[in-house]
Amino acid sequence: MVISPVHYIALPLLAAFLIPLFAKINKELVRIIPGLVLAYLSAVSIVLMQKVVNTGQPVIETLAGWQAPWGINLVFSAFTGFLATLMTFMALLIWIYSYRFKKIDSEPAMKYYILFMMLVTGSTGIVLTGDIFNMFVFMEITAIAAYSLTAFYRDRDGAEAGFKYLLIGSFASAFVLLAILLLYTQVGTLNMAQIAERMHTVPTGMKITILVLFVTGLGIEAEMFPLNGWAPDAYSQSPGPVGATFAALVVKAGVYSLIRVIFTLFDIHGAFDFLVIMGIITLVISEFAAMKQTNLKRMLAYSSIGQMGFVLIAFGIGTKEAVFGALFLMFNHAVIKGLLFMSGSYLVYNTPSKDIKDMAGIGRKFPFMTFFFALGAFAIVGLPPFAGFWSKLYILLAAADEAMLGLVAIILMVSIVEIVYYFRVVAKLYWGKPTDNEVYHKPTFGGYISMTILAGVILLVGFYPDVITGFIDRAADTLLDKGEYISNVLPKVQELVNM
Amino acid sequence: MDPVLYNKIVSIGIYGSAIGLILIGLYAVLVKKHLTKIVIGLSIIDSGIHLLFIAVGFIKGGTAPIFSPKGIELVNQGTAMVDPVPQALVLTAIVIGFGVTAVALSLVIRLYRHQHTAKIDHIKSLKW
Amino acid sequence: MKKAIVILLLAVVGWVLVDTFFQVNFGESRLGELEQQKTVGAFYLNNTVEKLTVANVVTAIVVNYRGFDTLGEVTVLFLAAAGLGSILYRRKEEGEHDVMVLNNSSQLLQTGARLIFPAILVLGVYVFIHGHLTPGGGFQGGAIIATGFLLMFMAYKDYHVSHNVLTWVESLAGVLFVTVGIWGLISGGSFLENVLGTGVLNDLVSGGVVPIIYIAVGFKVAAELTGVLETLLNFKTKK
Amino acid sequence: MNNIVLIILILLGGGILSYILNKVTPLFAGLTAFAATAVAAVLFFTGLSANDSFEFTLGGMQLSWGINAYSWIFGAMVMAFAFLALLYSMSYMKGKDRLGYFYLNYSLSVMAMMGIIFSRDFISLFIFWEIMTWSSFLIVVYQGLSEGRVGIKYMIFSAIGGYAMLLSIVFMKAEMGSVLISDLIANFGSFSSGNQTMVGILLLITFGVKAAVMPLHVWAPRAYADSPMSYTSVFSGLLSKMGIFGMGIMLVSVFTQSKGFDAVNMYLISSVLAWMGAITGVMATFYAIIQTDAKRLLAYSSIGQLGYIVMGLAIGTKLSVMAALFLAVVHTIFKGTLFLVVGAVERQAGTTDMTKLTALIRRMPLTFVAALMSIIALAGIPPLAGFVGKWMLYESMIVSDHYFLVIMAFLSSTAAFLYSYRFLFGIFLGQEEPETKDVKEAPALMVIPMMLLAGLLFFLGAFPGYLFEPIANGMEYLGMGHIGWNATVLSNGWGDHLDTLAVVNSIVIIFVVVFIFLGLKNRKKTRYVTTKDVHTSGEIPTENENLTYAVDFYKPFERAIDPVMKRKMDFYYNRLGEGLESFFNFLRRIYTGNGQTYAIYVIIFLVILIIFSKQIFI
Amino acid sequence: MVFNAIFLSLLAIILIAAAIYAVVQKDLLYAVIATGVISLVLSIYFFIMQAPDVALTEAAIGIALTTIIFVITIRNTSRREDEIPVTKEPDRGDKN
Repeated sequence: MVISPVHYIALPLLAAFLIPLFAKINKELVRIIPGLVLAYLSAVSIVLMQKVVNTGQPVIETLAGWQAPWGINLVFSAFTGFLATLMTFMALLIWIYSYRFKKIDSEPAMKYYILFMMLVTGSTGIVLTGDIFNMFVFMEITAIAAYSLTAFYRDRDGAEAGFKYLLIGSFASAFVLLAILLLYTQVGTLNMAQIAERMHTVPTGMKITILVLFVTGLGIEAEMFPLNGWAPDAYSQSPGPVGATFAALVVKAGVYSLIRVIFTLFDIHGAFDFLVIMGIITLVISEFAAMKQTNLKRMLAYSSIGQMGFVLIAFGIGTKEAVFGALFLMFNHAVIKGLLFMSGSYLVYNTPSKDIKDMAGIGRKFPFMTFFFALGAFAIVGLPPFAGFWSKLYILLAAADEAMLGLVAIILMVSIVEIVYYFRVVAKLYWGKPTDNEVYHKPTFGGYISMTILAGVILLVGFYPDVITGFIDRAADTLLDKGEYISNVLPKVQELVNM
Repeated sequence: MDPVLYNKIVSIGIYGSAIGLILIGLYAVLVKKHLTKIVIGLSIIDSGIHLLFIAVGFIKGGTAPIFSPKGIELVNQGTAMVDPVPQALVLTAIVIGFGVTAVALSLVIRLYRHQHTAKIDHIKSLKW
Repeated sequence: MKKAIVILLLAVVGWVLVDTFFQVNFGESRLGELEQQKTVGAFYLNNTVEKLTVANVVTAIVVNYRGFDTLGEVTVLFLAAAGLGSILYRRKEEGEHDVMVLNNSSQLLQTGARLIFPAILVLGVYVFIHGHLTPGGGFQGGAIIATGFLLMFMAYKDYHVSHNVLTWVESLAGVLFVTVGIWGLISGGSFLENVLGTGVLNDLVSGGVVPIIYIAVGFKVAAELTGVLETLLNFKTKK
Repeated sequence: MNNIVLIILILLGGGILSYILNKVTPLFAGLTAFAATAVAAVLFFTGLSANDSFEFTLGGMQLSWGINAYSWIFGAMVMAFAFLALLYSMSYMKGKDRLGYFYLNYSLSVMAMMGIIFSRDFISLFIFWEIMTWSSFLIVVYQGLSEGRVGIKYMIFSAIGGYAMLLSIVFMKAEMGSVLISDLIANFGSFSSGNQTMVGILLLITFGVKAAVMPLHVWAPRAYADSPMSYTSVFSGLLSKMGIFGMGIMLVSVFTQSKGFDAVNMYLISSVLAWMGAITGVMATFYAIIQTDAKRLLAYSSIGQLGYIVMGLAIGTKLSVMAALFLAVVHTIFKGTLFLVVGAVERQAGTTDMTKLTALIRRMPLTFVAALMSIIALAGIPPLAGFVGKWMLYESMIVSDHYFLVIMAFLSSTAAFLYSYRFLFGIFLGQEEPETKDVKEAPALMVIPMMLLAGLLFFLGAFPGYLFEPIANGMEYLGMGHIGWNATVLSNGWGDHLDTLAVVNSIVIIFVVVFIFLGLKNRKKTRYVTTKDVHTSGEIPTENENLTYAVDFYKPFERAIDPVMKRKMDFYYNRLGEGLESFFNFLRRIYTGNGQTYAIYVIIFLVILIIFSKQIFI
Repeated sequence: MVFNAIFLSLLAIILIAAAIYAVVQKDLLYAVIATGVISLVLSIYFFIMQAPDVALTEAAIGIALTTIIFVITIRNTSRREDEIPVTKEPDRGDKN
């Protein structure tokens, strides 16, 4: 069976459909199968990445045997492939972590693993697909899985968070649907490459309206400032692994879709400055809001929103270096925030009131989790020699090359706020007066494994960033080279004729 | 009755009602307090968008894109066929909308069971 | 106050929507010259008959050209069912068992339902078997079947569809769909490729894998919708 | 393998290894860290030749490390003192928990300091700077968050400093496309005037935070006092010197030496800095006087001393810079020693509160000798090294006619006598209390480093030339040209000489004579009385009231300077912080829990985009 | 043609009326019925506009299924929109 990007979608779906049947054979299979699938997909992504790196050409999979504009196609280029690989590996780690995360009944467990796998599949699909409506479908898959997972626990306000998420998410899908419709009326096609090719024929007013609709809809997924009211609730109320998944996969997919639309589909340059502005607002407000949080996971959520704003800023600057920094930051954020959520949710899990001040001195009883959390905190505020430092440095230098020194100053000021609240928590965890809360929930073995791996990655990238820069560099080139994307995806002219 | 006016009426009728649906739905979502009402609003918005899809795909005097014997004969007479793509998309969209609505309603039920209220502005235990 | 603001905002939104959509003239063809195939719609209208021999172009698009969307869409329904299950899941206390929300209905309705139910099932099956020839297809047929079950639910207080059956149908249909796709991937080289011989136009057995997939979709949709209904109906709030 | 890299790696590995070995037995942790530092020190003093360097690229950045005459001074300081302090802390930290953690951060900060000294470009300088910051932060909070938010305050200020450096790095990257220090020195003149001021001020802020110059000093006293003494000696002795190190490069090489740097800016910046240093000196000395806790006293005093040094650097004449560097080295020695002494006292007597301690001179005489030596050096009394430094500093200031500065310096150094005396008296002299009867002398491992350092002070007082040599080389590297010096003779601006050896000899002779005389005079047994041993009109004071002289030691003085002391810098910073936090708290109410409001936000966003779409997107 | 015009405008009017009714009606059950009416009119529209597949789908899903799940929800929650909520401690259900 030939290795192709379609495995990312087909196999998880097959597994998801089969899981209920396996559940009748043996309950344990329900937990195991998603892991196997994800492991296989990680292998697939390694193979495909190798192919892409060696040939320098994207792996393009046409579906149902129809060439690009007529049928749907999956594009595994250096850029999308990088993100897909990142997502798959993070998903695998999160699965290892969440394997037997809590003792729950078998039926919800089955639902949990199905939904989790679909969440991963949807995010990967958003990244891989080359067809705008197909992207919408995957967005919906991700969204529905996310709503259900947010409301997964009975003993929290999950339902509330889920409903808010659903409310805003439906707006997102409505706007995106409208935008797709208008786009179709203008260019008569749904393939992103062809849309990009024909975009210049669209009258400007119409173009801008479509862009506005897209930005509003996808900005919700990308947690842009006034649109992200759902995010903190969803992050804080969902199960720990799901929070990690949101931070590591779902948001990345949202940002990807926004970036893809603005970079590839449209040729409006004002959009970039707009991205910078929105990014700054998002960064500043969410970091400030994170300052006074009392709920740990909520604080992490705000910080994660802030990081997304940072990513948007970097993409908005738009130069090669900036995009490079942005992708690097996306990678770092996926890894680091994953680690933070993994360890943090155990800290929360062991604190009857999910309050930070009740976690004081938990470090003595719970050394490993606290250490991982501290490591993540150090890394995400960008202290050398940890991973977060490099991305921040690159973005700042890129901004400096564009002579945006005020922007640099703002970012640094916000970083000080970030340092303050993260270190407040870390100091409290380690040296606060210990409260008499006992540690009942030891992490699972899998939890230790995945967190150790993530910590290792953070340290490795921090000490020797060159292990990852090569891929990111290629990815940045691929994203910026629009013509190449079009010529790669669309068939040559004569093929079009004799088809 | 002259075709121009007819077109105007028809287009205003279709587009107008579709956009009207969207706006009314938005109003319901933004103003109404009851969760069920809000979900109703969402589904109304969806209906409006679906109507827009079909309306955009429609071609005056066209026939359904089906090559049944009758369809083939019509085509040979030179009748155009309406654009099939929006119809296909709407099929997908409708089903997806149903799924979202179902999830939303189940969330409403759960909220009611936990919070004992279905008013959205009483459900504010997560804030700031 | 709030209402006024909202209405103001909506006025702007509505204005821009109207302004935009009246640039999109109603009722005129945007397909361009069919022969040049500038738009995908034109291409589909041109090539469906000889390339797929599927009479219903919409079916052809839904199942074959954009079959991937359909796969995703089926998944969405599947997820909705699963999500409902997990959201409304409740550990049963001792001696508690599911009670229908609806009350037993009148004798008339019951007999009527018993008479109509098979007819509805047949209709649904017909609809999705002829999906590639006539209007209708998997979703419509599945939905119709689901309405049939809905009728029975409403008629009989203690009518139950066994979860096992639903699960089996659902899973097998889904697996069938994906397997057909993978079969295409293996023997045809691309996922969901139409690897079967396409018969004669407007023949029941025509269009290669299209009918197979649509039948699978039909069963799956039917099972999922019924499952959703059952989950919701069997749920009872502690009053 | 290059020795520079080797030193860094050894220190890093030693730290990590000691963290791991601590799981086996705490003893190994100390030994490992000690061994690593020892090896690194040996490598540094033997294996390094001037200007050998190490270039490499990391993450697309051209990094280069190296050593030169100037940084050699500081490197030598760091290695030697860290070695001794580690020797000391091996017995000082005995029995404390989480030793692995302590030694890991200890070695990390030493490594970071060596890295700062080695780095020739600002990127690696920044990296090591931040490592130094957080490793020291981790040690500051090591003894618990009990007293206020010391660690956080330290972290905030260090972060401000660090990001100031990052910002300036970004500036210079944009300005000249390179981040090498040498390039900065070469091209600084060609910057636009605004950027010159910007980069200069930003970097001075960075280094000023570590050197605890006045408005940026508020973190220092508590941070010094709260971390374990064996580290505080490093903290105040070495980490603060990193600020001095950077300031030396900035003020001397960059400002005075770079061509075309507009003189107004330079004069402005450096004179402002000099004044800030002077004010720091005076104020910190005053604060030091009114402390009752020995740690705090020393903390403030070291802030004051750093003020001198900054002042000397800022004045920027040959002599003043020389004096500043000399003082820097000497300060490291005596202040380190003093902190070690306090540590020993704390460990033996259980407290550092000078109102409780009395008459430890007979309990821990060796410690007393070390304390005496370094106090004399601190007060700048001949024959010890401090004297030479102060002499040079005053002279340089007088020569370059900064008379006001001279006045302030005199003021603060006279005031310094007060707290020096209070320190000595409060801890070691006075009548004995029963509580301190059973105090033992500190263990050998703690005494040896103190004695060594004290001896070093005496030696440098006698032969300052051995310190002039490297300093002169360093200043030559900085571009100050050649400076004449001699092993024992200090040549000054007016052409006449100060022969330190003569001074030393005479004073030693006098001392010996007086000592013998006293010894002969009171041969008969003296009777020591405790403070309780007084009879005021027949009634005997109860046990619980404290009659030690150290209570309200400088009451009148405190009353005198009270108005100056009333407003602390701290106060304003706290106000600022509270204001900001309440603002943030207000800001986050945008997220009302109401889902509908969020939906309305979405629509508002959409409408705004629609209305201003032309302005935004075109 | 005139008939068509009238018929279409009539449908449009019904549609909007039903929508408005669905929004303003305080009794949710009627509101839900109104949404069913909307779906009905929609499917007629679709049929007129030569989209039989969509019409079928809308008829089956929109009219029957959506309406019924709304009804079930209302049965499980509160029927009237303007009822005073019972102010009880929100009980977090059973863990799993």
